[in-house]
Amino acid sequence: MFYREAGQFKDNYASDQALFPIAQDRWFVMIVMGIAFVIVPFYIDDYWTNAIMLPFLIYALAAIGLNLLTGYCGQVSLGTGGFMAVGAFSTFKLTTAFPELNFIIVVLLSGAITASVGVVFGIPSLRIKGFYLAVATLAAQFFLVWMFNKFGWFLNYNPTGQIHMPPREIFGVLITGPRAAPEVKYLFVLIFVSLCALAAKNIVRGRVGRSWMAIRDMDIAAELIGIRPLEAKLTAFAVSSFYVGMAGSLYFGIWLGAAEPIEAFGIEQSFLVLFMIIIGGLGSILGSFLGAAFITLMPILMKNFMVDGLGLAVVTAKHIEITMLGVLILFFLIVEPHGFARLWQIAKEKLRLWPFPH
Amino acid sequence: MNPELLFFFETVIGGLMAGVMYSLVALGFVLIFKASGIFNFAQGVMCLFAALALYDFMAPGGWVDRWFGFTFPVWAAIALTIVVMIILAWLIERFVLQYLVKQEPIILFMATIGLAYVLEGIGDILFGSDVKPLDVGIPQGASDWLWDNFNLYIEKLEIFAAATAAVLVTVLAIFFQRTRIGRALRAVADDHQAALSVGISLRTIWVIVWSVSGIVALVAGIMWGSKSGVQFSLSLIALKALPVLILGGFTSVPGAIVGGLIIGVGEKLAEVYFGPYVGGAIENWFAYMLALVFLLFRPQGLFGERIIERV
Amino acid sequence: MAQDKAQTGNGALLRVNNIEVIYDHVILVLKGVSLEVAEGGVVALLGANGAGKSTTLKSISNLLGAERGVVTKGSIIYQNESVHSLSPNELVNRGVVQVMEGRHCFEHLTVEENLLTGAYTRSDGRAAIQQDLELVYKYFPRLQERRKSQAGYTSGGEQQMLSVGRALMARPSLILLDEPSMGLAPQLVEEIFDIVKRLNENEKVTFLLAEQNTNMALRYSKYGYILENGRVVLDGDASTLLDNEDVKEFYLGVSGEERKSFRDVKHYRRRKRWLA
Amino acid sequence: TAYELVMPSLDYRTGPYAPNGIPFANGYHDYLMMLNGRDGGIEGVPIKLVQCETAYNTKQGVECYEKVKDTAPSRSLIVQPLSTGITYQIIPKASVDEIPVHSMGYGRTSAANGKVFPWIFNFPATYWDQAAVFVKYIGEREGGMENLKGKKIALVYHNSAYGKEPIRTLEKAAEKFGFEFMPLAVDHPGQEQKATWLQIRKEKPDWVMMWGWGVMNQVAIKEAASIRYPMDHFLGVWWSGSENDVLPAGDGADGYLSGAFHAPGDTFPVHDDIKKHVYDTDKALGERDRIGEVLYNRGLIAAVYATEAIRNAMKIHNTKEVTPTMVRDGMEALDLTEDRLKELGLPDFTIPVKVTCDNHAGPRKVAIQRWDAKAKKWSMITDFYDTMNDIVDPLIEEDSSAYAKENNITPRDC
Amino acid sequence: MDVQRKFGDPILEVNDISLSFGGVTALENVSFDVLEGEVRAIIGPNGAGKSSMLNVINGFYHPQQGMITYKGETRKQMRPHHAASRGIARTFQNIALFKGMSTLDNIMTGRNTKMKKNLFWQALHVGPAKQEELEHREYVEHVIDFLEIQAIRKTPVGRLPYGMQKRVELGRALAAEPELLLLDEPMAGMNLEEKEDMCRFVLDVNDQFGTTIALIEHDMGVVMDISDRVVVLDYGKKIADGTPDEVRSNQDVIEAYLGVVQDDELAASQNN
Ligand SMILES: Nc1ncnc2c1ncn2[C@@H]1O[C@H](COP(=O)(O)OP(=O)(O)OP(=O)(O)O)[C@@H](O)[C@H]1O
Ligand SMILES: Nc1ncnc2c1ncn2[C@@H]1O[C@H](COP(=O)(O)OP(=O)(O)OP(=O)(O)O)[C@@H](O)[C@H]1O
Ligand SMILES: [Mg+2]
Ligand SMILES: [Mg+2]
Repeated sequence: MFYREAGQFKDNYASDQALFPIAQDRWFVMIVMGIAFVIVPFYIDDYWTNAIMLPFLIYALAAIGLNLLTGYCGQVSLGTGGFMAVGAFSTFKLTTAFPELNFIIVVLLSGAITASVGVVFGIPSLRIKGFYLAVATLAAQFFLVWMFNKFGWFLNYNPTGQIHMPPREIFGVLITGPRAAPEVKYLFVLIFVSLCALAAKNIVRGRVGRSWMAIRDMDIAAELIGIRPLEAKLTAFAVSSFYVGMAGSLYFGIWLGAAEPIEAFGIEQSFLVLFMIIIGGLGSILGSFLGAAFITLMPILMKNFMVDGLGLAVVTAKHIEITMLGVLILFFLIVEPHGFARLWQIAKEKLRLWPFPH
Repeated sequence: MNPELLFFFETVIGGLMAGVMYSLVALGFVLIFKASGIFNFAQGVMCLFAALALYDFMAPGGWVDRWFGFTFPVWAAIALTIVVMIILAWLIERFVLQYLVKQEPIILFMATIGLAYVLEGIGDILFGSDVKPLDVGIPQGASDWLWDNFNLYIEKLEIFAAATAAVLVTVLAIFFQRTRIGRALRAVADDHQAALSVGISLRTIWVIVWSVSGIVALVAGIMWGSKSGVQFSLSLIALKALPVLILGGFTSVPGAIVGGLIIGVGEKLAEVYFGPYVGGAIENWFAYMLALVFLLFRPQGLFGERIIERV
Repeated sequence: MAQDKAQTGNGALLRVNNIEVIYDHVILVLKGVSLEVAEGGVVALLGANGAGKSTTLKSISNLLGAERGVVTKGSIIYQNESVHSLSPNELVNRGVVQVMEGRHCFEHLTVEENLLTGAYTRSDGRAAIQQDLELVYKYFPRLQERRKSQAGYTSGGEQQMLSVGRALMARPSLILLDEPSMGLAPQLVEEIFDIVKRLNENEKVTFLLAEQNTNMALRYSKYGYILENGRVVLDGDASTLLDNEDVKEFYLGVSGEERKSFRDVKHYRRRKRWLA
Repeated sequence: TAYELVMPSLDYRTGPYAPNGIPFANGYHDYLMMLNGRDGGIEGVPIKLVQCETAYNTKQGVECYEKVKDTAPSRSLIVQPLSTGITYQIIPKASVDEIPVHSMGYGRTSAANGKVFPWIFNFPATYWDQAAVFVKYIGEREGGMENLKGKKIALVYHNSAYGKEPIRTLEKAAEKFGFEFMPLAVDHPGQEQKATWLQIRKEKPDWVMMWGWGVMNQVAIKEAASIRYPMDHFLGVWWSGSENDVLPAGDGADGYLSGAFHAPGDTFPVHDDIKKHVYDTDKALGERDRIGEVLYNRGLIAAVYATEAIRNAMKIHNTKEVTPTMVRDGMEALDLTEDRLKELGLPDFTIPVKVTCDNHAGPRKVAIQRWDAKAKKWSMITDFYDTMNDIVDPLIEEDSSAYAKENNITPRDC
Repeated sequence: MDVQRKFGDPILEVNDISLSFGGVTALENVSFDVLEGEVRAIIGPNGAGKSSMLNVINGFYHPQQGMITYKGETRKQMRPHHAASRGIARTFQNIALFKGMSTLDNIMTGRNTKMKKNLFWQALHVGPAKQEELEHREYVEHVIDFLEIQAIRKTPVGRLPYGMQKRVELGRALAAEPELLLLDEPMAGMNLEEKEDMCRFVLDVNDQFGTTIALIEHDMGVVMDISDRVVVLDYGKKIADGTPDEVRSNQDVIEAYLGVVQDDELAASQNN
């Protein structure tokens, strides 16, 4: 009823292949973007930026990256933390070595460097599959983090093994460091993430995306109909790592400002991003956002609700929060194993039929 | 003995022993994977949970003590913990697995992560997060006999763990390969729906394997708990078991042991002989790299079932 | 429709009353299907692709849950008892076994282990099981040759034999056969239906079979239902159906007198449908 | 409504390091609650303790910091990040937000330089001081610094920023005194240290130092006992010297040494006040029999420093409604004399502390305590040692000026 | 057969192929050829090695012995994607569609080898990449029209009934504009009506595009009607090769495969 497609005719393939072929979707997205770009910046403060919006957006970017690899190409990776570290350390080395370099270029270059590292660690995927591959990618995770932690060069010989983001401007506006205005950081990340999401969407609906999905769904058949597994898997690793690397770059450069390899890019990070895409929906860009929102916001909301709202002791609240997070994950998996994105889709289908059940 | 050679031996034996300790954890993974195709991420937390429960039954100040004013002797506490693990398995089946029949492996994997959170939270709420020194009477410290006679340093606890692991593996391997239930377990791992269609009750099977792996988790929890006290970090040993798991093969009980031995020896030798040149602390990634190298030659692990590729 | 034409009095072993099935919350697939299977009967379930045959069988054996399908309406009565809420294994224990479409074998188990797994619910001793194993091997000698191979590596037809053989190992009283002849060589198709006939006559096993090979199916069964678009559109004794003009034209390919060559079909036939 | 003094506490009562985080947080909490109960707060102004759980995780720490920093009515007067990682994170932000941070005995060592880090405090001592004191102590035990020559000293460290802190100092000291320095990293969480201790067994270092945290401490002490390493040659940093660390090793841990800048035990008058005003009134979060544990007392002394700074601020600015900026002034004017400690119910609990504008690390003195496994008790066995200024000071200077340069900070005049 | 059909030179020759897995011999010294433009059937009992033969032809299995000549090029084995890019497409016995994708996307993958625009352009999705995408979409729509599956264009294939999936699979193979099309039991699990449709598609592809077809099928009616020549395998060996009529009357074939000729359909088609 509300969500009616009837009457929306498409008279050429181009419009059928548009990003949001249905008008309601288009409107919805435009409204969301409008709010995000125009309204939010006026209201956002330090807390909302640093505790909520930046982590959400940056994790969403990482989740898109991992989703390209895992959700679209079917290669489960637990090396996300390590690849984010590559992005972060590239950013650190690049900005300190070339202070004049535009930060946008720094982020892109960090992505590119991560992509090349990703390709190297993607090579085993040609032979190793499924959970074997997942566990094997932990080799990348542990090795990369160890390497950054170990060799002074990566840390500019800082004796304590921490890296710091020096303050940088783009077009005369301070963008990194503690003095950068929250709305500036937010908008910068928002623009970046939106463009990346759009590019990701474009990739997955084109030839490359289809060959990834083919590999995911049945790699042998894909090979037999002429998709080169080598090419498909390695591009997936490259593109995915590119995204994850950029996320790592923003994560360090804009959000945290300082990072220690083992703590900031540990294996928890890898798992966190993996949760996001599974809960959000494998093989869905929208799902990456929903998953990131759930995993980053849910604990905070629960905590604030329990501590500020119910007045529970902090520690009790934390224990309940952990338990509840687990329960919610299980609950949503049982309700819809294919994540929020699928839930959203079902909701749309129901809306389309409403008020009839079928 | 030549001190260099002695050191080499010690490292190798130390590695073997450490490997056995990893194997104990890996074994729990293998059981569940083999029997249901689920990569049970909660295994580490299950070890912790079992050890916490065990401690609570035995130690002064626990729930039992507070409510009833007495504590159980070790054997009774172990028996009771086994009962707890079986109940836990039942609950897991009842509230989670039942609804996830025929889902993709990664979804099931995610579910076990959710489970890990729940267990962690509940464990914290129930038992608190202090370090709890666990003593079930397993001998501790270096073996004096070996020390005095051969100048060899081997932990008694680890010798004990190795013996336990050997027994466990033998029993489990026979169980899987030879019994009717064992066959059914493997069938379930292959195809949930087809298993249902021949009358295998997934629910019973799942309760059985999760119970068994709960018991294995208890064994691992006892060993690791005796070694480093019962505390949250215990759940992180799962990460040490993963390379063992892929090297041995997800589906092989003996693989868990052999994998453990190889990883244990490999990482210790690397750390001791190669580590100093690159700054040390290479054990962790080295274990994974080692497993990775083996996998490149055998993508299903040393003893894993061949991955069937057909059209 | 089914009720008034009940085949053999009131001795219906299985009665499906007006069931509705929905997949994935939104896809309505069965829109009120009723059918009845008499004790000792052989009933054929016919219909085009996607008519809902497999879905019907799966709702009887309760295997729908695994595909996120649910029976939302109607009832399923087996031996005068509602089995709607029983788990699949309880059904197997009561003698209802389904052979699923598309050869669901246990890939990593050997052929013989697959067969033995079929006897999982039985408790009448090793000897009896061994005997049945021999019997299955007698029916399908090819399986005996390949008994030590992993099922995942056997050919399509071998897997098909295996899943039929596996069902037989359970010694069921009602077998739900979903496209048993698919992918089998002609003489084996014959063999399969022979087995159906023999088991039905000698061991009083009841069959409900979904088949595309209409001709065969109707020749070996006593009663038939034709499903279209999730509804039963026609049912009757096998012989009556065989004589029905529409059935002849659309399912048997005999228009007028004789069968046409596939090569001579020069246009896609606009099918006549009983129900849209 | 009445003015309240907002004092956040970023605790970690969950996660792998909870066993250490809990007693510290309890000590901090209990002292403040005691003040509220006994004196109605500081100079009659009640304290509002804002707890936030970080699980020792940097990202959650950032969220916590942002959440608590503007708590009404006074804003956060002083933040205890309670983790080296979180401290590093907060240093630049707090400097912009103008909120004093006290990373007591952890965090960034070069924050000792108040000229570059006006908002960050790390008194009474830094890791580099601790390392220097260890070297001094060893020298003393060896019968003179000159005897260090040719000795072999190992460092078993947590492979993180925290664990790596002492390396530079020890390297410098090794250069100066001619001992052989042997760093051995242990990865988080540190349950398996076989390789490390086999190496120690083989290399037989004369002394072993440890910068560990969490389960790593317990395992290391057990392993050391197993390889029969003499416990009185095994020295842990002050974060490796709590009851939690030694108890699991049982008798094997007897004689183990660790650094400390305050006394253990619950025998001080302040503890009685706490029992009376907090435990008897059911305001406590912990258990009564754990009062006086090493980490509990550490939390307590942190609270003492913070509240004294606030009291100072009130005095200096002559107002009860202090702001973070005023508290910073109070910190920089902190002078906790022996007499004052006695007044506070902490006689001989620790050494006097004097903080100044350019010295944010205070006295920089460390004592050594020893574990008695029979009595299950820690006891101080030495006086407080001075740091080695000739080694540590240049390092602080170097590191802080590098930071200043990187972040375009002009050091202020003091 | 009313019209005399004309065939070109052999597009494919397999020579003396032997293939075994451990102890199991799947193929033993099999040789035959496929002429350009013909419909070539491969039949034989279950487990005879038919599917294995197709797997050898498009490079999934590597025979221990023997040579394959395709379009004049002789090699011991093919690489699967090489085979695909040289114009060999196929369908599979156990449907091998990409379950998570829609019908349209599945068929679009068939055109993968023909699409060239690089990742960068695709990420932007403007200009050449979009152009290319639309061109191929148009071709795919032809295929969809041809197979009459317009209605399920956007449905995920996992939800489709068996018969439809087979059709989509054929569509995917056709989208590659193959010169040689290998079909593994395309009509299994279909009812008569659908088989007729499928035969029609096969013959039309053969007529309209001149695509050479090699097909495995157990339905003798279909095989006898639409194929030009038939190879019969049994236990990995070739036991007969010839026109349908020759094969049908071959005693070996009757014994090994057809059984006693009693099948109605067969009888019926003989009457024809
Ligand atoms: N898991 C599922 N999810 C969604 N829809 C499904 C699912 N399984 C089947 N369907 C739909 O249900 C309808 C009936 O399918 P069913 O498999 O019962 O048909 P069938 O008669 O057995 O066909 P066939 O002869 O091809 O096997 C089809 O339209 C199909 O698209
Ligand atoms: N990868 C493999 N590993 C082991 N054995 C195999 C493999 N592939 C095929 N086989 C065996 O080779 C023989 C031929 O198999 P193939 O699939 O070619 O038979 P087919 O003629 O297609 O039979 P069907 O008509 O039943 O599909 C079978 O016995 C099969 O079990
Ligand atoms: Mg069907
Ligand atoms: Mg075949």
